[in-house]
Amino acid sequence: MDNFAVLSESQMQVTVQFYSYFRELTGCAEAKETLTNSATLGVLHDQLMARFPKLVAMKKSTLLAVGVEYQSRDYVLRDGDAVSLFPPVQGG
Amino acid sequence: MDNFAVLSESQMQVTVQFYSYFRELTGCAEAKETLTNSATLGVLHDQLMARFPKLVAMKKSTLLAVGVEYQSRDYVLRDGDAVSLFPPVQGG
Amino acid sequence: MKRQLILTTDPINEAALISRRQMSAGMGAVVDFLGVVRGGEEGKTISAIEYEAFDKMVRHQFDLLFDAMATRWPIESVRLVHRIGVVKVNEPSLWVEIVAPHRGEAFSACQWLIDEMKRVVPIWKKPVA
Amino acid sequence: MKRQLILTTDPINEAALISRRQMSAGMGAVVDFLGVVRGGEEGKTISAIEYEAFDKMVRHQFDLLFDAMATRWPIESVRLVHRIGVVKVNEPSLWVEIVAPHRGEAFSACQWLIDEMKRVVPIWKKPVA
Repeated sequence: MDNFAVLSESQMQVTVQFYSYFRELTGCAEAKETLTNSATLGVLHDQLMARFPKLVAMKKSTLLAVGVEYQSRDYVLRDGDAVSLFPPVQGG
Repeated sequence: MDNFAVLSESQMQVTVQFYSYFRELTGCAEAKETLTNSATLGVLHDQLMARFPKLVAMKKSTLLAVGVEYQSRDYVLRDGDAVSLFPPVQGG
Repeated sequence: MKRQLILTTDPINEAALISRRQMSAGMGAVVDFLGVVRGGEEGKTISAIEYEAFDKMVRHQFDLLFDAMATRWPIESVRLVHRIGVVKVNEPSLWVEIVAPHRGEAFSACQWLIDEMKRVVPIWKKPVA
Repeated sequence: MKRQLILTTDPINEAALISRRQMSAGMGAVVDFLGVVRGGEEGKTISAIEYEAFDKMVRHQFDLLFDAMATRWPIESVRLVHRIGVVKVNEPSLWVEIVAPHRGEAFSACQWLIDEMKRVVPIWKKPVA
């Protein structure tokens, strides 16, 4: 249970991956966040911006994914979800 | 002066090349036409359609060139001009 | 529709890719696009671009794009190679090929795929001075 | 703008053409188009297409098109090979390459050139049964 907080029954935990320069904004590649059960991706995003204030300036252009799918801020998270936050993509 | 008719002072002669299936319509690759001085390309085209009636059906889609430039039916011909008549192009 | 996606840290070998092209007798058009790292990005001189990819999501998002292409155009095959890691100036970072019956759909599909890739496929660039 | 036009009765050697590509550090996009003779034209099975060209006018009309491209897009180079004579099914009859700073202009110029070619360049096709 390394890195995992003790959760109450009403809580869940998700992992968050940061990509590109979001890693520099947060100072880390991955974070674990504890949320109330059925919290939305938007709630998680707000919580991450509170914890990593440099993410706030990027709020509008932040892309949110759960697993390998893009999701909106309305998306209801589940315990163990793998969330990713990243800036606009720019391959090619 | 093989192939050349004896011209009066008010006449000129042009060569006409046919391309693609226009050669099949006319039965020849090249023709020489005698015209009144300053006759237009349109007059030449009419004269050719009279001589080679199978060209009439293609009238609207016939492309006309003098030398290596497209010209309209208004174009005023000069003695010795090299005229080309052909169907719509279709390279590629 | 045949599809091939390669994410690689190796240089893109255009000649080898072309030599492996397969197309059937009904196909009349091949469009190949090569994206090359430019010496200057936004007025600054750079020596390379470093590409980072969220690999698993890249593969899934390309699959979704390929699915959409298959429903939209009568394409026989799409092949796409994206280089990841450091790519020096003048070297290609992207190669895309569309094989289709006619040129209209080949050009449309190729441009659409690149546009959509730049919108949804999680790959990022970092200039290297 | 560098320009190269080849009219040839020999097969188009795509690999050789690509190996001779030259591009400078400011160029980010290469679009290659290959037009291939299809097995069926308008519902009929054919074995080849015979291409006829009014050679001197073809060269002049391509020059005019290349001039127009140079004024319209920041293209570094255009190369075009058109095969003349009998071209068998599955063999390429046309190869076009545009090298430009960005993909938008490379795609636009390539499509424009092919569209205009089919409008003004005096080359004709005859199916061979």
